Amino acid sequence: MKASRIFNHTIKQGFQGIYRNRTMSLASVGSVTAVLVILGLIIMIILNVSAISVSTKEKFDEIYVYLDDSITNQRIREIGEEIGSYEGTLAVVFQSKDYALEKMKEEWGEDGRLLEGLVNNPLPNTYVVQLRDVSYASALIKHIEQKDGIEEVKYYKDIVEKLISTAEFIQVFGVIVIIILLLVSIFIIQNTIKITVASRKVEIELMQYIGASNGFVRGPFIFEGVVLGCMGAFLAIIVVLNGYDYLVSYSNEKLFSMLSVYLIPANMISLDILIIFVTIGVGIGILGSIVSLRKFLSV
Amino acid sequence: MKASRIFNHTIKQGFQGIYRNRTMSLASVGSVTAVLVILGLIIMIILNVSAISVSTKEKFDEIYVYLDDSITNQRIREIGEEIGSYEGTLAVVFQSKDYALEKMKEEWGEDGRLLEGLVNNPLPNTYVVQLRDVSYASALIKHIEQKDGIEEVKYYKDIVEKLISTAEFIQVFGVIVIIILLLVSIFIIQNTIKITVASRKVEIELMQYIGASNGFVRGPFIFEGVVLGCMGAFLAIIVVLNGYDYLVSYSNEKLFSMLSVYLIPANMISLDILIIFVTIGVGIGILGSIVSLRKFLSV
Amino acid sequence: MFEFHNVTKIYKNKFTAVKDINLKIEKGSFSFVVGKSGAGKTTLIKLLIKEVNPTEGTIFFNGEDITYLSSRRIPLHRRKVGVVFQDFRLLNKKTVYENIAFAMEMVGQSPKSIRREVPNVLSMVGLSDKATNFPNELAGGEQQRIAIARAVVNRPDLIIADEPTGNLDPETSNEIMKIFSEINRRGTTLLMVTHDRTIVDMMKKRVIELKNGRIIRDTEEGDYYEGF
Amino acid sequence: MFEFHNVTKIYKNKFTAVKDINLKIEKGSFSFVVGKSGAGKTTLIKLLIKEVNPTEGTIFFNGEDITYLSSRRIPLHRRKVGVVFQDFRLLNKKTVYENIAFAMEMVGQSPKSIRREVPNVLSMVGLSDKATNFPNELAGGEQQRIAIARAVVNRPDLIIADEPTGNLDPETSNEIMKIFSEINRRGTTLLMVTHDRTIVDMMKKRVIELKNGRIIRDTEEGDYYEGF
Ligand SMILES: Nc1ncnc2c1ncn2[C@@H]1O[C@H](COP(=O)(O)OP(=O)(O)OP(=O)(O)O)[C@@H](O)[C@H]1O
Ligand SMILES: Nc1ncnc2c1ncn2[C@@H]1O[C@H](COP(=O)(O)OP(=O)(O)OP(=O)(O)O)[C@@H](O)[C@H]1O
Ligand SMILES: [Mg+2]
Ligand SMILES: [Mg+2]
Repeated sequence: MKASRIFNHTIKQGFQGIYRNRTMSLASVGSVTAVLVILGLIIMIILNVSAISVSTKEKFDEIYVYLDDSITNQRIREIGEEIGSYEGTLAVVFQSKDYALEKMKEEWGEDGRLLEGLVNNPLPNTYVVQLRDVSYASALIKHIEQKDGIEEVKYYKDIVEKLISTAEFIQVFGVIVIIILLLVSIFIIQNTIKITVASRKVEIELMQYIGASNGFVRGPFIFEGVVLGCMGAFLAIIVVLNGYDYLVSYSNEKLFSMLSVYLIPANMISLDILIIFVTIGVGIGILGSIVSLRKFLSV
Repeated sequence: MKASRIFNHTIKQGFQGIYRNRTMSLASVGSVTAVLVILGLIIMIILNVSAISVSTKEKFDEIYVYLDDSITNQRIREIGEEIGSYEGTLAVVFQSKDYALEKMKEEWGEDGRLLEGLVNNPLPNTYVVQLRDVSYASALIKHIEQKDGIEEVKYYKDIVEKLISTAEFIQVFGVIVIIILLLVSIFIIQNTIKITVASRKVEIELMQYIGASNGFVRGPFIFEGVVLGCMGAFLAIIVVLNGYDYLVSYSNEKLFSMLSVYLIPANMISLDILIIFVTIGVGIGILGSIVSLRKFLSV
Repeated sequence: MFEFHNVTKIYKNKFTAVKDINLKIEKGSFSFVVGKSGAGKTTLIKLLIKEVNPTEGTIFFNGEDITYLSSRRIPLHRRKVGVVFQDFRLLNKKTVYENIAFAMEMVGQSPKSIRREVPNVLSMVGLSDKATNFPNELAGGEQQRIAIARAVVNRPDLIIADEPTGNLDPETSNEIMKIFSEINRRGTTLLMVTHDRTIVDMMKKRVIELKNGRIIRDTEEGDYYEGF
Repeated sequence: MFEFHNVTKIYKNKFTAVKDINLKIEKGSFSFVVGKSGAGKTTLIKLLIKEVNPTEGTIFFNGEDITYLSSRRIPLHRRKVGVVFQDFRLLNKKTVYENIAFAMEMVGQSPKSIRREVPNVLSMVGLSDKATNFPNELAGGEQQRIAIARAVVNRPDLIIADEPTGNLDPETSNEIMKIFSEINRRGTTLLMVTHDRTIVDMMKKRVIELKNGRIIRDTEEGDYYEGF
């Protein structure tokens, strides 16, 4: 049989199938859309949690080395060089005690006048160390703490770790929900297609009695699955991207700006969403069709 | 026909229908469960956001009235009485400047030693006013500010308002998602039942040819819808309550305790969830059945 | 039993399946309806059980006008009529036993009488040993006999059979005809559509012949072909 | 054309539908299969088109052993056989025209030959004016003729007809038999299951009689009943 004829047959029968079983087709597309929209929601949450946790981590991911007031400038320089030569160090910045007080006054704003009444500056000279990676932190702290002339080493370890673990928790939780949702959706769509196929049992059996090859029988159904999956995916993309776009502009303007937390702009992830959704939509369609058709191939 | 016979027939046929169309039944229950689980997730988020926002609001919902250092004890008392007699005031507490400094030292913990070096206590005597309701805030502030001997009135208006608007946003967003989900789920389940009914078209038509009354024809299908809806609801309840219970204990222990944010315990809302879910499940089942059966009643 | 007054049925695609039919069937009678394929025989039956409404004319059943019936009253009307459908209409998901029990449940028979009557009627059509089979495990003729069993089990006033022997060998056909005769003798009105010349010629009953939707012959004790 | 060697079919519920059948059908022949309802006639056909596998024995088709075929080779085998099913198996969602065109598409006929052949075969069975109807808008006999048209349209080597006149009036039956004779005359092998005594007696062809799954008679130029 000519390939072009098989191709034409597959396309024609596929679309005819979708049209003739409109209700079922609509249900399938609806299911795919619903699942993908929820999936999109979760992906957005995960992406943003990751982004926020990275930016927050950066803010907190510094080690403060407070120096004794009694040591000499020579020793201060030495300590700076030692820290700078450590392999985990990305950058070291010296903050004099006067600068620290100024900065504190500034940061406190109105409450800064509380500090006006101080006789001596109680703040220490400080080295602010930026790490290549969080994993170097404990080694570096151990390394420095023993040195002479160090009053205290301060690191927001707890906060950073809790932050990381919170973010990880949300991500793991999200991935679990995604997996459950995917299973549920494959289940729903598999059933939908199983029913589509069952409702055409007579047709499939007849095709087989007439002597149509297995590919010829399966082709239109698989194509139908792909088309339904794609339609669901495209609907979901429209809903998710527009919804997210609206959410971003609304929330960035009105809500989270005060937390200096910004959501990832929609256009930065639209391509990923497109690829992910179409892949999943088509995958679900093909998978559902094949699984549903399997039992008919033994006839 | 005897009522008990109709009843028995309805029950028997309903369960038989569920069993004979296992795949479809499973799909329906799966859909209901999936939708309700997602619904549960959103309800949990909304409830907790509300609870957190209420508790946070309470924390911030105080007006600090800073008094001039120069005024007499007499005037201090007068101001206290004036504030206390205002209709929006729930409670007034006097905080002497010494107490304020002690408290600050305590709150700052390690950093408290910064305050050791102060010559004078720069903090003012303060009245902390608790309001009956946020809405009284601006009136009270206006009322007090004009008074003699008041240095400043402080109120975390911005934070409270942003907090409220964030919580409201999340709630509105959640409700919208819930409505969309409910529509999607009714759509899915309606289609599922439509297909169940369609797959039994022959049976229904035959019943009508034999002369079964409309109620007799419809009964088992509606009962079937109710059972499927209930099963979905119960599965969803199990998933949601257990999942939430786990989440609460996990997160309260490990994560949010540092933010002094606690999730609502599962047992406090389990009854509500039960009622909501069963109602929705049964409602979806009945609605889906009736809608799907309508076109067969004209035969 | 029933009467047709100037009944015409035109299907949605403008096809006139039955045209200006006047017909009176007496209580307790036994009549054959014959005619070429497409003559309108099945349409006549569909009109009688309210599967389709007539485009024109009036239909009476037991003296009552049933031309148009509300959806509440159709079931009550149909309980008086047992139909053997040309395409059997058995439920593939129910066993033979359940198919017949189902017809009894539908009209509210007691479980006790169901347990008594189903085996009775199965042995009547000679299929007692197939009670637990599903319809698609049966031979064509066996399915047809199940359809007959189901139509008679509720003892309706009128039994309509649409080609009840189309898939039966002559011997089995004769047995079935004996059953129908016996049922008719006990007082049930019988109306049978058939193409089986042998049966019609043998039974010597009233024959109504349709052609292109019109009655072209109506003879007592007639034959399959006119004038034989 | 095909041969059965000691073929037995026992269904899952231990029912022996066909027992120890030996049968050889010559290319270009015309044979009737007769027997009571449940004798195993349809089972014989199902064995031949690989709808069921034999429990014992061997089946040859055109000299090739088809007792067991892989799922890839079944379609190729079935293209050589056109079947008129006892229950028609028309697609209710396709029009009459589409039902026949569908059978042609399935085996890869060109759109041009589809446009040419479908009207041909429809006029052959006398249903040109029903081309745009759906099957459930047709009379029983009309559906049966569509099933016949579909079986012959691909010009298979062998045509098997399971009660192709069960729902037809004698006149239409005769027309259909003329068509079958003509097709057979052009070289197509024909195997027909029937209960229609008139047809069998008239045609004077080979008659194979089954009883309880066994061949109890096999006569050239036979009658419906033995010894008539
Ligand atoms: N729903 C319908 N829509 C359009 N035409 C119809 C419909 N039902 C039946 N017809 C047409 O009406 C005519 C009469 O149909 P009917 O089923 O009454 O024939 P019949 O006498 O029972 O034939 P047979 O002996 O073949 O069963 C046929 O030509 C058929 O095509
Ligand atoms: N799938 C099956 N499972 C069990 N028994 C079956 C199955 N299919 C057929 N049978 C039994 O096998 C026997 C032969 O069936 P078959 O369909 O071959 O009969 P037939 O000769 O075609 O009869 P008819 O003339 O009534 O169509 C019957 O008694 C039937 O009940
Ligand atoms: Mg008819
Ligand atoms: Mg058969």
